[in-house]
Order: sequence, then structure tokens, then C-alpha cells
Amino acid sequence: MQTTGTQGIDIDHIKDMATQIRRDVIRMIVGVGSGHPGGALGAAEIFAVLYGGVLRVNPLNLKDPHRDRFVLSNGHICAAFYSALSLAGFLPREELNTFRRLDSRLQGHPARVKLPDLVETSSGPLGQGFSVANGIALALKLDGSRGRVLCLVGDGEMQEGQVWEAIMTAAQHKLGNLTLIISYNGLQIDGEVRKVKDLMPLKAKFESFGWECAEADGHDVVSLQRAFMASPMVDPTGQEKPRAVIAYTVMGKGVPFMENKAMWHGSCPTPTQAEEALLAIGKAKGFEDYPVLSNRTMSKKKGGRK
Amino acid sequence: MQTTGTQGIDIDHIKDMATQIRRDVIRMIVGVGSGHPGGALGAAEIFAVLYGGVLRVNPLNLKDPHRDRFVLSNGHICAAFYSALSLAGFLPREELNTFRRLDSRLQGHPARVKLPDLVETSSGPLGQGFSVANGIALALKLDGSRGRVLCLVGDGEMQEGQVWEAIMTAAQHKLGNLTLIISYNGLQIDGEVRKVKDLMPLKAKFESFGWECAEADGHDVVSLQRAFMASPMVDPTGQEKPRAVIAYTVMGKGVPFMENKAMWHGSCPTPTQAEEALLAIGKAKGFEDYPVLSNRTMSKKKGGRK
Amino acid sequence: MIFEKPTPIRDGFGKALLELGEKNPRVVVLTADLSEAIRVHWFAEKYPKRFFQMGIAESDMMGTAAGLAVAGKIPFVTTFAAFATSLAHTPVRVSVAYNQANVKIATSHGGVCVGGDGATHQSIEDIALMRVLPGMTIVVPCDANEAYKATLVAAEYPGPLYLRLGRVATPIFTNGNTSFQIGKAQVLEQGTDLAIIACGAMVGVALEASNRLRQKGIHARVINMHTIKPIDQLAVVKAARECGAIVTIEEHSIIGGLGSAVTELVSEKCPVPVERVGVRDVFGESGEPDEILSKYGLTAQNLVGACRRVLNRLGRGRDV
Amino acid sequence: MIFEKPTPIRDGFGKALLELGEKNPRVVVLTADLSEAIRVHWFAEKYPKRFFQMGIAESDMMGTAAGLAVAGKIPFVTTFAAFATSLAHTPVRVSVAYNQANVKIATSHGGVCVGGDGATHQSIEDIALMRVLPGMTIVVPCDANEAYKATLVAAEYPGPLYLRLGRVATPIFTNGNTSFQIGKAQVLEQGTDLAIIACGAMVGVALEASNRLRQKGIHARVINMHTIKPIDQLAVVKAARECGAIVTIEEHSIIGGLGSAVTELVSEKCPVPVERVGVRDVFGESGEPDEILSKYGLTAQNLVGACRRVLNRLGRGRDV
Ligand SMILES: Cc1ncc(C[n+]2csc(CCOP(=O)(O)OP(=O)(O)O)c2C)c(N)n1
Ligand SMILES: Cc1ncc(C[n+]2csc(CCOP(=O)(O)OP(=O)(O)O)c2C)c(N)n1
Ligand SMILES: [Mg+2]
Ligand SMILES: [Mg+2]
Repeated sequence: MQTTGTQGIDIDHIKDMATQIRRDVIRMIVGVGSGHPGGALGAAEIFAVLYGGVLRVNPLNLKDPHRDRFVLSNGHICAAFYSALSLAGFLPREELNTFRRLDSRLQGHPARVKLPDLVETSSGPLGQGFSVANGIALALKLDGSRGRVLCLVGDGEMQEGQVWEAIMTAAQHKLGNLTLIISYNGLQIDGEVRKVKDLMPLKAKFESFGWECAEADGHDVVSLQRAFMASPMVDPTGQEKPRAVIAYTVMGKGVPFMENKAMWHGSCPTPTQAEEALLAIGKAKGFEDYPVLSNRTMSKKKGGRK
Repeated sequence: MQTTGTQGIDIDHIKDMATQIRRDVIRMIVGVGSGHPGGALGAAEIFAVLYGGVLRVNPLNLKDPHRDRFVLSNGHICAAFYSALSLAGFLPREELNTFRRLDSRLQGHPARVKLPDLVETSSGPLGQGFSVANGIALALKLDGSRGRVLCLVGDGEMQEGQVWEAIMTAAQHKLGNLTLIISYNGLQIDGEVRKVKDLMPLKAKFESFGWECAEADGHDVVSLQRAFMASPMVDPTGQEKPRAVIAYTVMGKGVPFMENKAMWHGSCPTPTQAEEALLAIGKAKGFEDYPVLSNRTMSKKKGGRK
Repeated sequence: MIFEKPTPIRDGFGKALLELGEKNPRVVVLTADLSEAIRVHWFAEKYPKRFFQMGIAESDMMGTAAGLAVAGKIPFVTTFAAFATSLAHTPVRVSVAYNQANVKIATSHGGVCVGGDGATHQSIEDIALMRVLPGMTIVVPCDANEAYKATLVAAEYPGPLYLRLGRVATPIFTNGNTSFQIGKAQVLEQGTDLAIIACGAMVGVALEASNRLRQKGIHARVINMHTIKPIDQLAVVKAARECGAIVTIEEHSIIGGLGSAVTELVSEKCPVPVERVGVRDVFGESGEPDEILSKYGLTAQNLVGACRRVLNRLGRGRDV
Repeated sequence: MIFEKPTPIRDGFGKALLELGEKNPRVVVLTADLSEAIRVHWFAEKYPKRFFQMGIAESDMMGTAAGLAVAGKIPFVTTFAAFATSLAHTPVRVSVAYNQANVKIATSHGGVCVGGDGATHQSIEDIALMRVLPGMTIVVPCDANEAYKATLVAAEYPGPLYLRLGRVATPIFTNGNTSFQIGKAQVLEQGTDLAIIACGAMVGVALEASNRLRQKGIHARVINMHTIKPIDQLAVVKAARECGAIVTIEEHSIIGGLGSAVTELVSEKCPVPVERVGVRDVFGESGEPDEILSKYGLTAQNLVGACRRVLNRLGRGRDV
């Protein structure tokens, strides 16, 4: 079994990071009593790979003009995003206690005004973030930045028309510095994507829109890393193409009773279920659970930081 | 040369109808001093084929539950639509004089409130009409109507995200009673569609969205008629697919100095240019120009009917 | 009486829809991947043929609903308030309002009592966005009973109609059996010292504030303005004339909603001091509904404060 | 003085943009297949690298502009008013306003002077749709000079800003060289009998009405309220106090725009009779601009009528 990735990154460490993200997601959601565990658990490896090495970002140099940018378009899965940020040194671990609480920086959907250096754009209403990612990619090209833009969307989210406008924009403007990651778990709130509004064959769609499109196992960190790091392809005129990575994921991954169940899109587990979930997820080597702040410390459900 | 179409319709008559539509379009626009000649001239054969036989509609039975429905989504080309309606007996010919004038039923973009029996939905803002067409098709299926829905869109219009939402809807709901016609003239206001925001390969796009897609010469009435009349294909599960007809058209068709020029999307010819245009278009056998009403009759640029 | 205990306002809607399914074959329902959140899953289960799952595509859903209406159906199109009124604004404007299509738009998540989801999901703009559209009727029921009745009435009421339904459990103030008339406000408490005009979940807050005021000898008239458009002009002008001061309260921005409708009207007919209580032109945030109501100034205490201010302006605020 | 003869207001914008291209490398321009209509074709020709043609996809264009702003640019995003403010409302709300992104939204076709295109292209709602968004600044220049100055100021002004630019040629009322300040209304004519508050192309109508009134001995204060949000509270309250009656006029629905902003404010600070002149909650239609202005009640004569009504309400209307 392989233990170092394409960039010499420690694969086991990334897997453990994914495990820790899962633990954090469950603890954050059960802690506050609401949130979206299903999609967040399913994207644990995606976030671990991104913040465990793929993204060229540095907590000590937040304004580096050549840094990579990450845009979370399917904002509802932000528990995993905040967890990854904290594990990568961008947020204090204990701040995860404030998730979805009054006055917190960790809003129920990412809010740029609360975290201007970490959240490129506020998301929540599906289909909005991707266009913003394109705009950032255009600006980076204009400025000659070496930074790339990676944007994550949900599969259900791709039913929004604005996503298809953005797909056309990225192709037209030859955004080779943009990678779109689709967390394809086949589920959305009302059930199977296939039955709600089918997206398949998605690769053929991307290709007919002039994109390069790769597919990856969304829970295999090596597969993801390879897909995220690939250099852009060029079209017959020598211009770079944007790249889509369809990451096949499992809603609720890692928690057997949640796996592949649409009801876990946005339901909060009971404390007992949360215990069971944490047991199933197991411990992450080299990582620790964030410390619980008592409600007293948090002064009646309020976040510690403004 | 073929002179009867697939349904035994008189091909020459339809061609003449297209010629008359072109004459009307030029006279309506120069008469009021504004409008959109380019796309309207390019769609003359499409309207002639629709209102010359394909659409099962009857001016004497406007409420027939089994009638076909036509939805003009690219509302700006409505001069051709109003002309066709008048030639097919749905509007008095002389009413074309009121086009785009105060109090007219013939608004600059089709208005349902002004012509409730003829305009299924108001259009103008691009990308809106197609969704409405889907809704009508759903209702017809629910009611067991034999009526079909035919909807016309522009190529530039397909850059709107809502169009792609509607494409997914028609496929998901198996709208075999719906035909989408794309007037593909390769131009929009700011120039070539290819350079503004490319849509090609459009057939591949439709197919990847689960549609059947035919291509037709938008100025060959036989080719159009065949494409419009074809029965819907069925998918492997035995359910009908919606059908797209890409009708390749020429902006400004029939008026040499307008052909393939984006500036004629929305410019009004001078009276001299209009003379030249009518000369180039020629006379239509079996049709007559609508009579001009003097400004006096129309009481200062006002339409005669309310 | 249908509901007696505190109930989510949206439940009254879901229940009425189920009855409409039985009563009126023209009624159809559309949703954009939010069946349960807006309580149309009951209808979906019972009348699957007349239920259209549209996926996450609100603009297309709104246009499709217009098409169904044009073809003779009575579509109820459902999603969160922000997605119906902001995301799908152009289809509402063009295909519903301008067409005068018989579409009923029913939403949850209007206001700030949304819980953890935060600002993007808290629509404090929906009433303003709908009110500016010609021909749009706007109804904001104050409890599950009123939502139930309003839904039944909406199905019979011709033309575009917007129905704003609260998400959280709300006490019951109205009787399930009395008649409900669009455009006809309901005076819940008599009084002539000042008038409190409220809608939706804020009607409860108004009643509580009125109680507190009464303890200090101030008799407020409390008006449940369930229809924001067309607003009950008579009730507003009468309140202005007879009470001389008005306070409005709504779970919406102080711009463009009930408060604006009232100030427009009194400025035109009978200028009196008006204080508007609502979200003060800022975005919302995550938190528990009660925490948010406090932070954003939508409590009985805030309302009493506004009443004091408006009475002070008349020189009659000493006692509050 | 930049413009002296009647000029389309949008030309002042296009000209300023060209200067900004030279002065400020952060300025970029986006359009959705309407370069010439909104006068960005001059910029596009001279600064092609900083010009983004987005095709007919206004929502995506708005989000893209937000991304450019987040990455440090100053995007001017341009299209017709209805497509920016209604069709792209959610990206404006979420990606521009809630992000506090430094995006300037500039539109033509606000109002009814659109000509033959008719109702769908006549935005009588745009100001209302933008005003309800927290943090949105709204500027409606009254002539090409003011548009020119407002555009230059907008580029320096931090945060989301909506600039509404008329389509038809409009006489010049303001001096191209005097300073322009966002949020600071301009008193064009002194008077204390009543105040007329106008914006955009209606400023000319206000001046004409004021002339007619003056001939009858009525001295109206004429205020050019070029900034609708944040509105110049001082100027409005002063007008209410000193004149005792206000008439507003705007090429917009009487719901949600300038008229509403004024009634909200006076109801809160100094209740006086207000008449709102605007489109009376109906959709527009095709026709020549002057025909439409007459039919929809936006002429100097209509305005004089409203002034008479408001003075009558004060018992001082005899002489008008
Ligand atoms: C525009 C919009 N419509 C509806 C919603 C409500 N909503 C939130 S998540 C979601 C389902 C998203 O599906 P998917 O992208 O597949 O995410 P997953 O459920 O897999 O996490 C919906 C409908 C929303 N946030 N935005
Ligand atoms: C939503 C929207 N955006 C912009 C416009 C302005 N507009 C009218 S027609 C047109 C070009 C349409 O191109 P196409 O569909 O190819 O029509 P053609 O020019 O070929 O007639 C544009 C941008 C509009 N009417 N609606
Ligand atoms: Mg999914
Ligand atoms: Mg075209």
C-alpha cells in the first residue's frame, strides 16, 4: 500500500486528517444541535487532501498574492471546511465550539464578512460560489499570479442554472487556473439525484462544454491528490482548459448508519447516535479532538471571538 | 424539386408565406422606427412552417384543449410572430400598423395580458419562455391532451442558465410532447456567439442532457417541416424524450445588406434601406402587404384596438 | 379550531394543501428539493401525479408553475423565501406577475427565525421584493390556523399571490373556524392610545407588548395585518385618525415591507408619527431564534420601547 | 462643463469609464451582450484586457464581478436595470452585498423611457430591489454631467453601489465641474411653500413644475436627491420642517423607491403630507418616451397636480 502521494505528501497523515475532520464534524453538529453531517462527512478526504498539501496556502502569509484560493460553493457542508481550516492552523481548534452559534465567526454557512481572509465568498444559496471562483481566477490571470482556484460544489447543486453559466464562462475565458471539484454522492435533500433531476452522464456534459474532466474516488486520497494536482490540458489552439474533477463520494461516509441516506443531509444525530458515530469513525493518529468549552465559558451559547 | 411536404402541405405556398413575413417585418419596423429585424428575418421560414401547417391551431377554435401551443421565448423577434399570426388568420392584417406603439396589443415584446389567446407567455427577458413551455407541456400530459408544445429560442439566449435548468426539467419529466427549436444564426448583439460565449457542439450538449437532437436547414421549409413533425423517440425504458431542433439560420436572411451582420439584430433600417430590402425580398405569390393606416387613422401613433 | 397548541405556521399550509388536493383537482404543487421543509411532502405522498419535484432550480420551477397556470392549473410553488423571491425574481416578475398567471408562491424561512443556517437563509427582503411587483397579493399569516385558512382562500383567489409561512412553532392567536378575508385586517385588541400593526409571528410579540402597556394604563390597538398587499387602507387610516400614532412590527427589514406600506399610506392620507420595528437594514446571522430576535430588536421589550418613543413624540409618553 | 446639450445620461457614464481606465488600473468592466447600450464599448475598445464579455448570463456575470472584487479589482458590471437587479438579484444579495464586495452595478433602462421594447424592459422596480439590500448605495444621476461625476466618485467609494443611468437624451441641469458627494442632496431651487424631491430624469420635470408654480406665486424648493440610499436625512427633514409638505417624483414605482424612502423618514422624524408621483403600481408598455410619460402620469402637469393636492391638504392650495 502506497504511503506517499504524488507530491511526497504523507498519505497516512492525510487519511488521519480525514478521520479527524469526521470526528470534528460530528462533535460540532451534535454540540450545537443542528447542521449538515451527510455531505460534510462525505467530503472529509477532499478537505484533507486540499488542506493537507494540495493548496499552496500558509496561515502565516494570508495575503500572499501567489497563494491558491479555495471556494466552497456548497456552503452547507462547512463543518468539514472549518475543521480543515483549524487542523491546518488557520483557526484556533477550540473555536469549533462556536459553530452556528450567535456572534460566531463560524456561521452556519460560510460568511466572508466574518472570516475575510479565509472565506473568499459567502455561500449557502447553491450555485453562487462557482461564479465568484471564476471571477477570482480571471483576476489572478490578469495579475499574473501563480495561484490556482479550486472550487467545490455538490452534485445536487449542479441543477442550478447559474452553475452552467459559470461552466460556459470558465471555458470561454480559458480558465486553466481553475479546478472544479464535484462531490458526487448521488443524493440531495429529497432523495436520489437521479430521481430528483438526473445529472448523468456528467463527464460527457463537461466535455461537451469544452472542459477537461477527470473522475476520482472521493475517498481515496491518492486518487484525489492526483486529480487535483494535474496540470491543465490545452486545447487545439494551445490555450488551457478548465478542469472538472468528479469525486465520487458517499453521503455520511465513515458512519455506517448514515451512509447513503439522504435524511442525513441535514439532520443532527442524537447524543447517543453521535457516540456511536465517533466510535465507528475511530481515532485519528497525530490529531486530537478539539477541547470542549463549557457553555459557561462561551457565555450562553455565544462564540468566544467576534 | 419537391413541392409538397411531408404532410402534403404546399411547399411553394409556405415559401411565399415566409417571403410575406419578411416583407411585413421590414414594413412594421421601418413604420414605427424601431425593432429587431435580424433575428425576425432569419426565422421567417420557421414561422411559415409553423403557422403554415405544422401547428394544429385554429383561429375559430382558440380554446380547443387539443390544440398545439407555441411559445416564443426569444421575444425580440416578435415582428415575425405577429406577421405569421396575421397571415394565419389570428390577427387582422392592418393591426400590424400598431406594432410597438402606445396602447397596441402588439407590444415590442409579446405580452400575454394584451393577447391572452395567442401569446402563451410574455417574453423579452431571454431564457424565460422555455420554462413556461415545459409547464404547459406538463399540464397537457396531466390532462391527456393530444396538443404538443413548440418553443422557439435564440442561440444567444441559450447562454442563460435558466435554459439549462429547463433542459434538465424536460428530460427528467420525459416531455415527449415538447419540441425546442433553436434559431442558430451564430450572432447576438455584441457579435459572434462563438466569440461572446460559444455554444458548440450544441448537439452533443443536448444529447448529454438526455434529449433527442435533430439539425435542420432553417431556410429549407421541407427540412424544417420534417424536423418539427417527427414523432418523439423513446429511451431504453420506453419513455418519450423531448426533442431539440437546431435550425441553422442566417441573421437578416433575404436582405443582402443585413445578412450575417450582428448590427441588424436591433437596428431599424432607414426608409431608403427599407425600400432596398423590400426589393431584394421580392413579392409573395398569394399574399398581400398589409394596408398602411395613416397616422391620422391611428390617432397619433396609437393602436386601433385595445 | 384546527390547531390549539403552538405549531409551525407552515404546518397549517401543509394541512390545507392536503385538503385542496381532495377538493380541487386543478391544484398542483411544485418544490425545489425542499418537500418536507415547506410541508408539501404530505401532498406529494397522497397526490403524486399532481406533485412536481423540480430539483434545485428555482427560476425554472417558477416559470414551469407559470406554464401550468397558463394551461389552467392552480400551482402552489414552494421553497425558502429567499429562493422564491430573490433567486427567482425575474420569473416571478415576467412569467407570473406580468402574465397575471394564477400562481401561488408559498415559502418558509421568511424572517430571521431560521436558526443556525444564518444570513443567506434568512429572508428579510421577500416582502419588499414581492410588494414592488404590480398585481402581487401578499399574505403573511400569524399562526397555523390563519395559514390553513389563507391557503384555502388563496386557491380560490384569482391571480399571483405570495404566502409567507414561518418555520418555528408559534402560539395560536386566531380561531380556525372564523372566516379569513384577504385584504381585511383583524383588530385583535381595541384601544386608542396608539396602534400597533403587526404581521406573521410578530403578532404574538405585539400582543405581549400591548399587555405590558395596558399594565401601565396605555391602551394600544393591536392590528393583525395579515395582508400586506393590498393593504387594508381603511384599518390603517382609521388607526392613524383615532390613535394618532402607529408602531409597526415585522420580521423583515424596516425597508420595503409592512412598515413602509404603512408610512406610504399615512403620509398620503393622515400623517402621524410612525415607528417601524424590524430588522434595521443589516443581514442576519446564525443563532437560536430567541437569541436572534433579541439581538435584532424584535422582542416585546423593543416594541414597548418603540411605543414609548412614538408617544413621547406626541408628548404623551410619560407613563410608559 | 463636460456636457452642455441634451445627452443620454449613460453617455456621462461611458465617458467617465474611459477616464477611469486610464487613471485606475484596478477598474475592470463586465457586460452581458449589451456593450453599446450601456456605453462600455468605448472602454472595451481601449482596454480590452480589462473588459470581460460575459454573454447573456447576468447572474453569473454578477458573481464573477464579486470574485474580481474579492481579488482586488473594482468591477463595473453593466446591463439593463431589470437584468441586474431582478434577474441577478441573488448574486447581488449574496456575493455582492453580503460579501461587502466592491462591485459597482451600472444599468440603463431603469424607468419607463425605454421606447418600443415595452414592460419587460422597463424597470420600475430596480431601486426598490436594491434599497432593501443592507449596505447597498444607490445613485441616480439627473443628467450626463452628474453621471460622469458620480461614476468617478463611485470608483473611489468603497463597497457595493448601484448606479442607475437613463437611456434617452436628457437636458443638462448640473455643472460638470462642481463637486459631487454621495449622500448629499442638491437644492436646485429655494422655496418654503412646499418641497419637490426628485431623482434622475424627473429632476427636469420638477424644475418645469416649479416654474409653473412660481408663476402662480408658489415657491417650491426643488431637491435633486441623486442618492437614494443612504438618503440625505438632513435635507428631507429640513424640507419637511421648513416647507410642511413634500411631493416626490421618480421614474419608478411609487412602491419601494424614493417616495417610500421619504415617507419612511418623515413618518419617523417629522410627519407631514407627502404625495408620491411615480408609476402607480402597474407595468409599463411600448410607446414613445413622451407618450409613456404622459400616459403614466410623469409630466410637469401631473406634478403640479400633486403639488396642488398636497397644498390643499394643508388648506393652502387655493391659488395653484
Ligand atoms: C438555491 C438553493 N436552493 C435550495 C437550497 C436548500 N438546500 C440546501 S443543501 C440542498 C441539497 C444539495 O444537494 P447536494 O449539492 O447534492 O448536497 P448534499 O446533500 O450531497 O450535501 C438544498 C436543496 C439552497 N441552499 N440553495
Ligand atoms: C435576460 C436578457 N438579457 C439581455 C437581453 C438583451 N438582449 C435582447 S436580444 C439579445 C441577443 C440575443 O441573441 P440571440 O438569442 O442569438 O438572438 P438574435 O440576436 O440572433 O436575434 C440580448 C442580449 C435580454 N432581452 N434579456
Ligand atoms: Mg449530493
Ligand atoms: Mg442569434
